[in-house]
Amino acid sequence: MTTATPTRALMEGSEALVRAAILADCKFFAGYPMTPFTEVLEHFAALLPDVGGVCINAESELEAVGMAWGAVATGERAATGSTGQGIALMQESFSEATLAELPLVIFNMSRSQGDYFQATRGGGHGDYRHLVLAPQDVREGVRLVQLAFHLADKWRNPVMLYGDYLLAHTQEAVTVEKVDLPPLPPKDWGVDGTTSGTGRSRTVTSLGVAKPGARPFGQEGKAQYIATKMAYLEREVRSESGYCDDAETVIVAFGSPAKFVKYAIAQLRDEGLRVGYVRPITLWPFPTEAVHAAAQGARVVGSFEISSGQMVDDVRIAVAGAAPVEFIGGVSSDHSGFGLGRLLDVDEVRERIRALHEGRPQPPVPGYEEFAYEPLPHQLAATPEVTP
Amino acid sequence: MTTATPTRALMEGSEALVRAAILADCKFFAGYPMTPFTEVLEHFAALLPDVGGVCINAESELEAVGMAWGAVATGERAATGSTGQGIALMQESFSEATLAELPLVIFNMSRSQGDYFQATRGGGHGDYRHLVLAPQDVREGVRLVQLAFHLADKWRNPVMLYGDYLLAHTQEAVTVEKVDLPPLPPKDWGVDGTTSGTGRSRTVTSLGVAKPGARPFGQEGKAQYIATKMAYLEREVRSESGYCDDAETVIVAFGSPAKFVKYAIAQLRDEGLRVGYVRPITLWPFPTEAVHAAAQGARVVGSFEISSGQMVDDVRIAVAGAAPVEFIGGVSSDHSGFGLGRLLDVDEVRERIRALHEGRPQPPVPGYEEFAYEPLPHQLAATPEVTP
Amino acid sequence: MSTIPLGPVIDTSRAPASGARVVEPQLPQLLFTNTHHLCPGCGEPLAIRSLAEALEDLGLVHTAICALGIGCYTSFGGTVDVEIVQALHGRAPSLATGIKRMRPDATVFTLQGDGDMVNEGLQEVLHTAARGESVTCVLLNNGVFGETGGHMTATSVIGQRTKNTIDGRDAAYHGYPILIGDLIARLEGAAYVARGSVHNAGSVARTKKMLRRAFETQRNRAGFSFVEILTMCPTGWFIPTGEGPDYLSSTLGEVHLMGELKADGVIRTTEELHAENVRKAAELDAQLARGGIED
Amino acid sequence: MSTIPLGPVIDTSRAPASGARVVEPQLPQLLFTNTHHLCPGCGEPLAIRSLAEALEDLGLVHTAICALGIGCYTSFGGTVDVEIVQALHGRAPSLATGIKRMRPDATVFTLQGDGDMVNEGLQEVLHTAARGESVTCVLLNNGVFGETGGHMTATSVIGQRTKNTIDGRDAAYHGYPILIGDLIARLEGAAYVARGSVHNAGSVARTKKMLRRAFETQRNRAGFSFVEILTMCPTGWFIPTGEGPDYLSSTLGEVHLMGELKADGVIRTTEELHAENVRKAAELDAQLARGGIED
Amino acid sequence: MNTIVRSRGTVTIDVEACKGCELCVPACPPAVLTMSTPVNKKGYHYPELHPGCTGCAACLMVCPDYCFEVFRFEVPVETEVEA
Amino acid sequence: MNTIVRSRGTVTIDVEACKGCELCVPACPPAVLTMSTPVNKKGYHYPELHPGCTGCAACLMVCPDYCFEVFRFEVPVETEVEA
Amino acid sequence: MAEHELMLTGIGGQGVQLAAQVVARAATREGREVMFFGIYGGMMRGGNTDSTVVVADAPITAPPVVSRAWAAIAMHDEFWAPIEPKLRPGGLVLVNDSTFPHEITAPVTVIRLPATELAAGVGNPMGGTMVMAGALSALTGLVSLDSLIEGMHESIPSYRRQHIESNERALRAGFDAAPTDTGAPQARWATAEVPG
Amino acid sequence: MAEHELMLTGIGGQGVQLAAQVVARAATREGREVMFFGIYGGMMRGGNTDSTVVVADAPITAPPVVSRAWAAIAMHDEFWAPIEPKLRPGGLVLVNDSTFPHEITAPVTVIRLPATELAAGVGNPMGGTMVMAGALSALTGLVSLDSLIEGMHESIPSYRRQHIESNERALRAGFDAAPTDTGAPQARWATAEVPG
Ligand SMILES: Cc1ncc(C[n+]2csc(CCOP(=O)(O)OP(=O)(O)O)c2C)c(N)n1
Ligand SMILES: Cc1ncc(C[n+]2csc(CCOP(=O)(O)OP(=O)(O)O)c2C)c(N)n1
Ligand code: SF4
Ligand code: SF4
Ligand code: SF4
Ligand code: SF4
Ligand code: SF4
Ligand code: SF4
Ligand SMILES: [Mg+2]
Ligand SMILES: [Mg+2]
Repeated sequence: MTTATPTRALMEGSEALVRAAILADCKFFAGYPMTPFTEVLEHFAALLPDVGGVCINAESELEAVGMAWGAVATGERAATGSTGQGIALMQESFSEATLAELPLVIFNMSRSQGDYFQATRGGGHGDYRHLVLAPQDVREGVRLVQLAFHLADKWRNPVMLYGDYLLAHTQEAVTVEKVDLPPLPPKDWGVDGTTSGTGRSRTVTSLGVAKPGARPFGQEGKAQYIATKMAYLEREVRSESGYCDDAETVIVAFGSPAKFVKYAIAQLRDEGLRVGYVRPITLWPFPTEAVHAAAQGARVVGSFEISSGQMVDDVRIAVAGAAPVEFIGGVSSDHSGFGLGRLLDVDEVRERIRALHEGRPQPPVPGYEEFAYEPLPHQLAATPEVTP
Repeated sequence: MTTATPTRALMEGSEALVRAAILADCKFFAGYPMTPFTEVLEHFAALLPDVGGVCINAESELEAVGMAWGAVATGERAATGSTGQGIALMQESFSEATLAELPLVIFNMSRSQGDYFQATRGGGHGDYRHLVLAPQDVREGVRLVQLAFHLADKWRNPVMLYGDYLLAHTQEAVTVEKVDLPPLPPKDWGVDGTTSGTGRSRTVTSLGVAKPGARPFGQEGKAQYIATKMAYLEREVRSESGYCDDAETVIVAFGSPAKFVKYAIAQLRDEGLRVGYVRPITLWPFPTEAVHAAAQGARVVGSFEISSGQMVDDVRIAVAGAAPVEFIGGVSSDHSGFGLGRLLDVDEVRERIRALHEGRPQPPVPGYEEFAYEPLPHQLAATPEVTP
Repeated sequence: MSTIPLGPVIDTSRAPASGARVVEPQLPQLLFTNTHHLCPGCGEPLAIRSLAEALEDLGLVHTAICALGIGCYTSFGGTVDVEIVQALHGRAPSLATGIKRMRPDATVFTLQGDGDMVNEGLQEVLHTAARGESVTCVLLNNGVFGETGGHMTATSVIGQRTKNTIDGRDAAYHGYPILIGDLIARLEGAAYVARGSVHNAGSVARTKKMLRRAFETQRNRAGFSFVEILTMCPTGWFIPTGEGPDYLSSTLGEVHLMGELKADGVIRTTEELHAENVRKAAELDAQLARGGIED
Repeated sequence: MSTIPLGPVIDTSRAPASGARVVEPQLPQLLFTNTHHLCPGCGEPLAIRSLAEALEDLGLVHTAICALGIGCYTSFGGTVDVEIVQALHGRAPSLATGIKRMRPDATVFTLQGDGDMVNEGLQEVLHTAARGESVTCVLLNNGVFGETGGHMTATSVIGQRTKNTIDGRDAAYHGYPILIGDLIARLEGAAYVARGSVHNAGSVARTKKMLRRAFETQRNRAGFSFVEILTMCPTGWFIPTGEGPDYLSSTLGEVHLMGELKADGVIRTTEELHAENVRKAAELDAQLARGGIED
Repeated sequence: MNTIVRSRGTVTIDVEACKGCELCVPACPPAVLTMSTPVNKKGYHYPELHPGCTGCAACLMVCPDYCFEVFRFEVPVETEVEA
Repeated sequence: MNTIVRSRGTVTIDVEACKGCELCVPACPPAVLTMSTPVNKKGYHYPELHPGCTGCAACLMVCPDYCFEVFRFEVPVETEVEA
Repeated sequence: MAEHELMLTGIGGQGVQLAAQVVARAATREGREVMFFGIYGGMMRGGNTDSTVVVADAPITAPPVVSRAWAAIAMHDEFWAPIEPKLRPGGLVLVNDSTFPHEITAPVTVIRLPATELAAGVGNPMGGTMVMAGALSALTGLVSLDSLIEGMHESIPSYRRQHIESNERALRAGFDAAPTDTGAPQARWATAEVPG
Repeated sequence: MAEHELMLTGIGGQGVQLAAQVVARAATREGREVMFFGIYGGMMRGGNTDSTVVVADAPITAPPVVSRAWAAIAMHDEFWAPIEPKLRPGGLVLVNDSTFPHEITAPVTVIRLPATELAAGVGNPMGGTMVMAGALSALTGLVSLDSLIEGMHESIPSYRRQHIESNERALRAGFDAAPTDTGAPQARWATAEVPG
């Protein structure tokens, strides 16, 4: 199969995402193995050379993101990626790449949904944000990967694709075909050496330093420029809603787990329960308006996440008191800690939604109680005040 | 001056914080220079050897946090620190140190308040949290440093001290004296070599791996254990409120900027305006209840931060619709980008609060308009839908 | 190797009732169990056994602290009776530094793989060595990331089979291997640097001696000590388990030369190492044929 | 050095009206201005001038891309007429890798300090060299973090004054310096490795030649090339500006030996370098005394 | 024609721990280990000992699964073996 | 007794750019540079040229602030100097 | 619900993942929507290995880990317990009688085949799962035998080409061995009236 | 408001930060609450350099960067403009006449002293800021001359010990040169009726 003539084939998510990236003209990838991201790297390594691209098995995540940074700075489409811990190591780069206005695409194949904060708030410093797209399945992943490269270039801003073990490893019959997206202006900022010695040599920088004639930001100006830019990026918000018109209970969920939620909600609707859902497709910007609208008529809003509750913060901000917000997910990984766990079962999910709808307490998360933290006696005592 | 007999002296914040750490029995520090954190490292390097401690000028932030990790694992009190970018590089460690239940103390001398997300949501992976203490001045810093070491040990959890350029460099006449804190149980988990070969050798780990006889968490169990532990840490919330009883306008602010806010509010009160404030002392856990209580009777709640608006998320969650929440801060650094900028002026701050109180739009942030982002034509066009 | 006619199968399910003494116990004192989840034919358990025995031989058992890296060997954290501080991938030498500075009397060592040490954490081990930190770093070098599926690392040699170099590592595309022991030997802070292997019994015995000398170096506070151990990874090399030892010696072993690269401040040349290896191998084989390695 | 009696002060505010030709222009083509914020007596601007001239000499001006590190030299990002991709502290070699892979015909180089390259980013430069990446890494080595106030780095030599070693770096407490050029020379992927200096005019001239050979190596796609340049940092060394050159040659220069450490695949010994340095210094001083360095 | 084979030592083999890697077989200097025909509970073939062991411990040193314990006889044991 | 000093070259000095580091002074082989008594606008002393320049460019090569431009005369210039 | 979920379960080394792959590729060839997800209990031999394949004619709404199965192939009983309650009432279970003595009590149609022996009979002792896949085709028409054979061709990596022929024989053996009078959902796909 | 804010401003190299340090240490010695913050316009010579010292008897509520000053020491007029509007009406400004020709129009008491010349007169040409600090003591009693001298001793690093004596002379010269009949807030601290 060549990428030029898309044929339909059964392939694992990682491969489909990589083929979509290549279809979007991604020419460079660098990464370091880590479950469940490893196969993304493997497929890039296998497929990029065929289209004249380069994939480097970088010696670490820091080096991977650095290489991708260099490649992006030339104006070529390029990407990197990793998983939780590796993404953590790259945070300094994501933050500064945003300041440097680099259209870097990041494949974050996470081990759970507990990396939501990491993805949407970053661990980098300062007032930066990058777009985060969270496909629910391989089919959507193929489209969102292309959108990711488009939005990165449109805004000259990093874009992260947030996937997980299920997205990476589920095989689907897919056709990797081109998504229609409008043309973008040429990248008149990319380096290639030819503008050196002309008086107008190009500079790609996160700092306020500028050549004579270029905009002399200074550090403060640059920070303000980027902060005001972020407000425009918020326009790229995307989400999907279902059954919300008359829903008494609204569930917010994203990524693969949202597929379980949607399936469970369809079953509950069959039973006649008025439940609906909002699925953020962009995690940042968060679909605040869609969630707020859905919450208006609702009795209760639930946030279902495979974590101890992170997106629920954004749900609360969006709902803004219009209805009570409850967290109905939980920490649940497979035995290896790499995949998503026992909570991801349509029956489990459905009963959690039903309990919320009926005002009953949530059933326990499978396996949870066994490992619950037991505070020690000295931890139960209040710590004295130390400030006057 | 020896640390044993506290005398009063004029000293810069960095020195006072370091002396407080040594008073709290901190025996190890490792760091890598970065403005405005550098002096914390310098003072540790100068003072720790005198008390039989060790300070290493680590070769990078990754190595600094690793060294501190090792030192903490022996059961000694130890710390590291940095500034925004360096903190970003350490995020993987902070996340895993939380899983490993390491009482690591982190001196984060930030360049602005735009690292609020970094500090409170982390860039590490997974469902971890660490306590974040934000002193408003040197005097309070001396006390909170000691509290930080105490809480770290109490909970076997990392604790971050969030300061800034002003805290680090302001000189105050201070007495670094011991804060009264209750005793803690002995650290029966620290390594020293003696339990090797006994059948009960100690293990300090973030993984679920365990020796025979020890709790066999597994990866999933460990994640659940830590997630449930975090709920207990929320008890350590601290804040200060002022003039809230009858306040129509409540301002939330933290750290050095809170001192400007408090000063400005005192002036406005003198003019008869009903304004009050809540100052989070712990950024995580955020004083949700205190803010919510203050918001109950208020017409409007403002979040004043030197950033493009990060803590405002937590304010919104806390207020939960009880009153409108407005962001009234802004990005403002000094010309170097390392310090806090022109917005930090009591007059500026006061007029922002007044505008909020009177329902007028916020005055411009000094220097802001000049560098505001101008979207390009293609950026103003909506991106087409790509998902069915 | 003598060849004697094969007699009947002997019952090996239990120890001889009498008339025999144990020469080697099934497990060293510092191993809880022989159950582990490493692959058939993996070399790492052999290196770990030698490590445990070296500590026992020197009477350092109750002083040992291990800063453990992330790789297949990580699972031994639950089965060795040694205090463990689990490091993040690549970071063990810094942890060891912090531990040693606070516990100067302990025997502090790292246990890392080539992916952990030479890829992700190259900088850590070099800085720790340059600093002359009084710790011992132990590297299990199989030239692959075993744990994640057998990808090439910075030590994979030209021509080596790995998951992403099924036809062998190609210098033009992938670059050249780093001979980490040789680099570390050049740092003034490094006092003892050796490279062992576990591809046959003689190498195992030599490796154990190297580990002993490294721990002695640490005990004498003479500086940084380093032992690299070449280990088989049939899974990551995509070969049958039985071919592991030969594959090791003909690929990794030809480039990462076994021997004491630096001892008492003197760096050995390649020629010296080669000659010694030939001599030692013959000597040890002869000893084994005679009935066992003489200590 | 001849001593001639001092005559009257000559007007040097403008060029001679006639009868003279420019031997050396005030600024090389690739520098926009001579205004910069580096300290009096800093050696970094000298190294940067040589770099610019080397590119001009080889006709590589319109091919140059610089991946710039973070240190005092960073401010030159605004004053050199070279395409710049600003790197994070320590990360320039990886950026250069990504750039070169996408723009194989460009002349891609890094400009880094010792703090940037040998502390924060040690791993990056070593891996890039081992990979044999066809880029040139340029190190400005002053043995301190100049930018943050003059603290010791991984290259500071024993006895060197820095902010945190005012009485000189002490091996027992701070460890030993890393001779980065020497390490890189040992990596097979490194084709050309040299160490220059800017403590006097002769060294400046030699350094420029090294930079030329490095860029030639890149042009010939012969592998990784590396030039380390020792530069004065009177501020970080806490000495008067005028003492910088002597302090450099008597401290840093005695340990980080100047010379071509590896060329055409051959590694030079310390003795060879020493002998060459003595010979070259005498030769260049003689040339200068005669009226200028012959190219 | 039969030979007398002297065994100076012997071993125990934890066959259930064995993963059938076959490293011990070529490691044995007198070549008195062979792989079994039956498999253990995990499905692996495991080594079997024949007379002639010297107690040299080479098998133990190369076994990744710590299956061996090595003994030396006070008095060597002799076995008559078909050549 | 006066000497005739031959100048084969000369330089221009951008004194306002000078930061007074004094690196050029010992670098000059014929030692014809000395530091000024007055200071420039930034408050620094700067070098002054005396007869005898050879146009060797050593000063330019060691000046961190790019203050020099170096010329060579077609015909050397001679100055009479008090010894 | 026109989504057909097939679960396959066994222990490591039995070829469960390969069989799932073959069915999934066969369905892909027939133009169906297909989703396939495998779960392994670790790298070691003898661990559990499960797989689910969902086949439909419209975009699949089921998530990758399904909690209800329309049909199952049961190769070993060691890890069977959690699977049984997931069977839809009236569903179909194909049991490898050779390695699965356990009795199934769920209200489903159970077809027992001596798959390992049948496979051995065609010279492919490891081909039990292929036999089962062939039988599934015959019993349900979820995919055709031809598609299975082609799907198997695609699924075998180049360095294992030698197994292709014997696998084909196993698929055919299973197809032929499937009983024709079971009351099981025999109907061909296009007209399927399958439960759930 | 019993917090006394002193601003010092000049250009790099004039010793502004040292003078602020000396005043702050003097006040610390007298048991006051003290807060001191310096701002430099970069490392280069000739950049602006400001400092604020706040002295009080109770914990200081003012933030480190104050927007109102009770008194100021003005060493150079280049970066003076933003300081002038911050003076509290009725406040006090000590101007170094030698380097500050600019006229001050704010409603404050302005005392002009030829500080550089006075300093040169006592053999300390760089000691202008010390002269001003001495004069401040005489004029306001914010800190005593003795405390200033001790504060100066503490502020000089060991390798600069040679400057101690001449600095002391400059402090005394300023103290003596301050006019005694200015209408400025002369009162001693304990009884201070200072504006604001
Ligand atoms: C920061 C980070 N990146 C990647 C990984 C994933 N990872 C786990 S083990 C491993 C490879 C280990 O290789 P090595 O140290 O050689 O050990 P081996 O498995 O070969 O024994 C990798 C890349 C990780 N745990 N952390
Ligand atoms: C991750 C990170 N850590 C620390 C710093 C702070 N920092 C900026 S420059 C510098 C030192 C630079 O030293 P060097 O590269 O030797 O350059 P020099 O200033 O000596 O020219 C440091 C530590 C940073 N920018 N980023
Ligand atoms: S993958 Fe390699 S290193 Fe890991 S356990 Fe298997 S054989 Fe050993
Ligand atoms: S600090 Fe050192 S390196 Fe930096 S500009 Fe000053 S002299 Fe140069
Ligand atoms: S002890 Fe030696 S001789 Fe005996 S079985 Fe083992 S390897 Fe063979
Ligand atoms: S070496 Fe050990 S595991 Fe391998 S076959 Fe022999 S006994 Fe079994
Ligand atoms: S060109 Fe040569 S001789 Fe002339 S001033 Fe400069 S250094 Fe001296
Ligand atoms: S070298 Fe340059 S900056 Fe230094 S004194 Fe001479 S002219 Fe001035
Ligand atoms: Mg390995
Ligand atoms: Mg430097």
